[in-house]
Amino acid sequence: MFSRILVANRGEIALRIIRACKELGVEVVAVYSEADRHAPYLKLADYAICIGPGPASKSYLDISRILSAAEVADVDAIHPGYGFLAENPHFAEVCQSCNIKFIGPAPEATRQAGDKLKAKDLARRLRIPTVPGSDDAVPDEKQALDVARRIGYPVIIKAAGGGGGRGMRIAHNDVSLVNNFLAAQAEAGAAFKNASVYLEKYVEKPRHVEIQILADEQGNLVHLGERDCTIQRRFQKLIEESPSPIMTAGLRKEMGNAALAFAKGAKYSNAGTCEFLVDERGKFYFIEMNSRIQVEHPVTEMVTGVDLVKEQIRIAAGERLRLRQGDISLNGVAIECRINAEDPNNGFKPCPGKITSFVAPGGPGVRIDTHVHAGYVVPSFYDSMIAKLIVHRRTRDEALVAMKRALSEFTVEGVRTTIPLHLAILDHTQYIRGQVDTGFIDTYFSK
Amino acid sequence: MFSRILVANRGEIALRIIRACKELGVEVVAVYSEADRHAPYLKLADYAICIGPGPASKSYLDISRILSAAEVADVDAIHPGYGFLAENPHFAEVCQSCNIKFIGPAPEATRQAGDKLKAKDLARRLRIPTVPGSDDAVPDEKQALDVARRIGYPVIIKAAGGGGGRGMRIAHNDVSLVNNFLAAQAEAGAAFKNASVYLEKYVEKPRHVEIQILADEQGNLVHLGERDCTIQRRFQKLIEESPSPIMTAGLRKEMGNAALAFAKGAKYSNAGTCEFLVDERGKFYFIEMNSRIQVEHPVTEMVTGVDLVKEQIRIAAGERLRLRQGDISLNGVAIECRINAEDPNNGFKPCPGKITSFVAPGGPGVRIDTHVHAGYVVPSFYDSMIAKLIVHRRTRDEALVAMKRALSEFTVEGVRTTIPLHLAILDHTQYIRGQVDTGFIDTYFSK
Amino acid sequence: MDLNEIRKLIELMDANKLVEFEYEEEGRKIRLRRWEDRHAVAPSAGAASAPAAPVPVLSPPVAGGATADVPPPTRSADLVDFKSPLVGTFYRAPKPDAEPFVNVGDEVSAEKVLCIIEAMKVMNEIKAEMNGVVREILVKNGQAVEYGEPLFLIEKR
Amino acid sequence: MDLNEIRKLIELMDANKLVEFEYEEEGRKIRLRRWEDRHAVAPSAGAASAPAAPVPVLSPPVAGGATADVPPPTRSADLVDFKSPLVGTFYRAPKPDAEPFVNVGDEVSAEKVLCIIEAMKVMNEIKAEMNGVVREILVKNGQAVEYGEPLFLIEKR
Repeated sequence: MFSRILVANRGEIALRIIRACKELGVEVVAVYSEADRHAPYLKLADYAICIGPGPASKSYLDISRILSAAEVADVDAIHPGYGFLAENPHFAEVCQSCNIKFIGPAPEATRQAGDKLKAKDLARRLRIPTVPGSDDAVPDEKQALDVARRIGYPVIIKAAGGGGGRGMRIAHNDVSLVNNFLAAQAEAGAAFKNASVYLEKYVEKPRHVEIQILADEQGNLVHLGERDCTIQRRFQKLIEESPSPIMTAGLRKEMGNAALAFAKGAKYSNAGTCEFLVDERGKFYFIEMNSRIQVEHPVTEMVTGVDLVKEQIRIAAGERLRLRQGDISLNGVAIECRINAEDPNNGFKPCPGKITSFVAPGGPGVRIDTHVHAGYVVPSFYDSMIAKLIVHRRTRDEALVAMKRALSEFTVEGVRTTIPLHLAILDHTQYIRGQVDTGFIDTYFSK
Repeated sequence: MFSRILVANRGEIALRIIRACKELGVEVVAVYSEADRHAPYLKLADYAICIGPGPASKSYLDISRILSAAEVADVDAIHPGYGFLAENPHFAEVCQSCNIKFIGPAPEATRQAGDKLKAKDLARRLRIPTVPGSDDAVPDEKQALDVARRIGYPVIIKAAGGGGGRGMRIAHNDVSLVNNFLAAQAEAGAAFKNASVYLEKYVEKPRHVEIQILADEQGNLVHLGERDCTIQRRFQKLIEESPSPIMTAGLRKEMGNAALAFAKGAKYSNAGTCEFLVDERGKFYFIEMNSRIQVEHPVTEMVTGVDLVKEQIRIAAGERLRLRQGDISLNGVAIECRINAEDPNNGFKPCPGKITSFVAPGGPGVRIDTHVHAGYVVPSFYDSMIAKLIVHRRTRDEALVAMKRALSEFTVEGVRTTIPLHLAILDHTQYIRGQVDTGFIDTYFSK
Repeated sequence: MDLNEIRKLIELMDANKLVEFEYEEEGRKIRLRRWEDRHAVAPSAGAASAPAAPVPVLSPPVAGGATADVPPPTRSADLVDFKSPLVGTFYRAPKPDAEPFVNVGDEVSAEKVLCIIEAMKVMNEIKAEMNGVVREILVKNGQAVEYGEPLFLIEKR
Repeated sequence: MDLNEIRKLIELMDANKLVEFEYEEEGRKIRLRRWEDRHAVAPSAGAASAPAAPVPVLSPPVAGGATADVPPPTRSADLVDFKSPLVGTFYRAPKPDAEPFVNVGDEVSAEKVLCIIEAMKVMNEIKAEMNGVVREILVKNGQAVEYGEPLFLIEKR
């Protein structure tokens, strides 16, 4: 096991990793920007080092500052958390070259998993279902029509250089395809300096379902079932649950095996997540693999009883997985709500500022992961998540009422939060019935 | 199911019951004394009624004030929590006569379970092992010697009118028995106006282990395994865990069956706990049955996944137990630390006052039951417990480190707490090894 | 006038034990003064300070009449709230059709019964325990009242 | 006059024990005063204000020299902390046996190198970027320093 780990992150995930290190008996070094100088979790680390000013580009995203801190603190490993440098293979390489273990997959695996086209190509070779499409850039509208006729309408036109939902257009027939194709090319050229666009079958009313895997460096792999992350607002997850309300034992096995096959094919180790779309008929399509711990990992921890962050550290330290696939079962239902300091009545604008009152819920079946407290000032530099509220109950119905009561006792004053939005979602019949798709929020909660 | 329940209690257990009601979709009425006027959980109840001034005798212990509030609020049931009126059979009778369901056992069962001599007598008739003794008052030293020779030394001499450890003397041989017997009689006469004393075998280095049971009003019973509450300071529990470190499957079955037999014999319904002493060789002795929900119930909830307070309400509403004995298994290890506003450096004197900062721990495997927050004023009228910190992990070793890290991130300012004492206990080799008896705290932590 | 700003100012005053606040800028002026506590009570009394946790004070089944805990600003120092010593149901008269024990303007003496509070089927006669004049009756006949709830406004003599 | 607004103000006053409220803006003026209760409670002794989160600032492997983030009270306004722009290891000289770049009492100009911060095996020369005199050297040679840590006390010219 490592003797000292540096946490190259901030906020709740920094605290989460500090907790894991403490439970493993490993010393932990926190780094912080000037904007996080008063963050309470810094007191829990064995050492805390200021690495730069507030803007992430000069602190949490600055590889040389982080590695310099790691050298000064003489750590033997770095945990990157999520976001910032977590999926930057160059960072992993620099760690390697400094003889510091990067807690995550090898850089090559991250490259393989993280590049959408490469990942899709590998998945196809492994006979894992992917969304049918052009596979490569489509040069002109004639070839676009050929592809569309082959895969069938509706199709989605995506910019190769785009991301996060930008520059996507949907076509339902030949006429709209030609129009949208040309417009998309022009737009992509202007926005991303790269006019390449490609076509994919548009999966209608899909759910977003992902499979958590753990793989050690000796080639042993397990999957830990799924998380359903269908409740999203502009590609940002709001609520996650495990198991998925649409899951069957058979589908879980199929998707789990697909995820394991992909991870094996990508020579993947450590914790990772394969993302899939699942259509209305239960057909699933591999999208990509996230090579990091995810924000929503606690729901998997609750239903499996496995501490994913501790497992990440053990794996990076060279330990063999102590879990076999047969050891893993999903008990009960866990749901997570991301509480953001945002104003739901004002276009979900981030709402930094001082939290004057903070009373978190508790009691049976409630887990809370938060780095804030009364008096904490939410900095304006970083993302707006201030807490993750997780409930774990025997059934989905019980989990839903437990989440409602927990949200309703959650008091945050001084900044506006997404708590009222979560309460509204939990009251929505479609959500209660588990009958949602990724367009749910836009359909019912956009004003 | 009931439509409206009154919670005849305060503090964390009032909040616990309010949470259960909310999750069951039952309206809930809180009552409060003037000293609790600003208690934050009152806001979570559907209604809150002030019933009297601060002293419990004029509010939470005043049957007529509570029932008057119940009538004014038109409730159909009352949950008594623990302490106050929870084990007062007269209160249960008055509820009955007002056509309000008392959430707990029938008054006759409480009388049978709560009276130590009656309970012991019933246990003997049911062939449940009890601590051997004189069964009745011993009039003179000659008969005392007869009893002592029959049950074997060491013996303990107890005042029939005493309680809470007062007036007890231990004798290891005939000489010390005669001396102590006469002294005990004189002392008892002076202190309790009742010179009657009785003899019991002195169980050396015992552990305190209790079995949680649930019984419905149709005569179905299950037990939910044990809680080990050996870590006590002057008969006050400090740390509880489940399973007990000394438990074996065979012993659990034996003790579980003994508890079920007693509950059946006492015509007991609702949640209850049979308390036992377990000696160094694993022999157990029934002591008494507590006819209420207990402070330490969360550890059982964590390892069994059963919500005991919701079950209490369902049972009182006439529902049949949905659990069979075979459904119940203990998963992992749960430990609870009671965080009291007391000064461990000043004889554990209660430390009421304003909590200026309160940052509770969180993260994986941590549950917190508390009614306080930053700015809360701990009143001087009631007991000093401000929070229960519960951890649940796969193994006892993991639970111990998780508890340590949770305690070490727990920040309470403005009042002194027992957190440092808990941390010291968790560092003690005997405790870590699970090799303790009820004298542990007095032996190692009394100054 | 921004009520939110004022609310924040009050929070600030409360958190920092300010009793007075005055601010003037470009023709805009604000002045706040808080109630100054003068009479000492054991500091441990829970009711002492605490964040303004709004206390729900409601007897649910009965539509609560104006609880009137804001006394009129002009009220003299001799006007006192006569508070309920019990939880229960308030009755102004001994029987449904009988005359009320007291009306506004009545003089009362220490032994004078003001009302009945029914608690657990017991009719408790509540005496004035002071000499004075009834100036206001703050709850309605048949209304549920909680402990400490003001029932009458009495001008002491 | 907006009665609703006034009602809200009164509620606010009541909930927060305000006894006086005055507000003036653009010729509009409002003043409210409540009855002052005298049977009151003493303010609790608890310290006001927010919890101060102490920041652990430590470079672990090196026994940290006085970080001196509290400047002496007598210090003149021209004395400035020269802070580290990087995390790394502080060196006073270009080579182990070489003369230090600066000593206490030295005059420095904007382009004058004060020290080296080694970060990721790179030796970064740190320039004074001001004219002045070195009054104190706050860290030891070879010591780990964090971003923003004061390295020198310089009297500006």
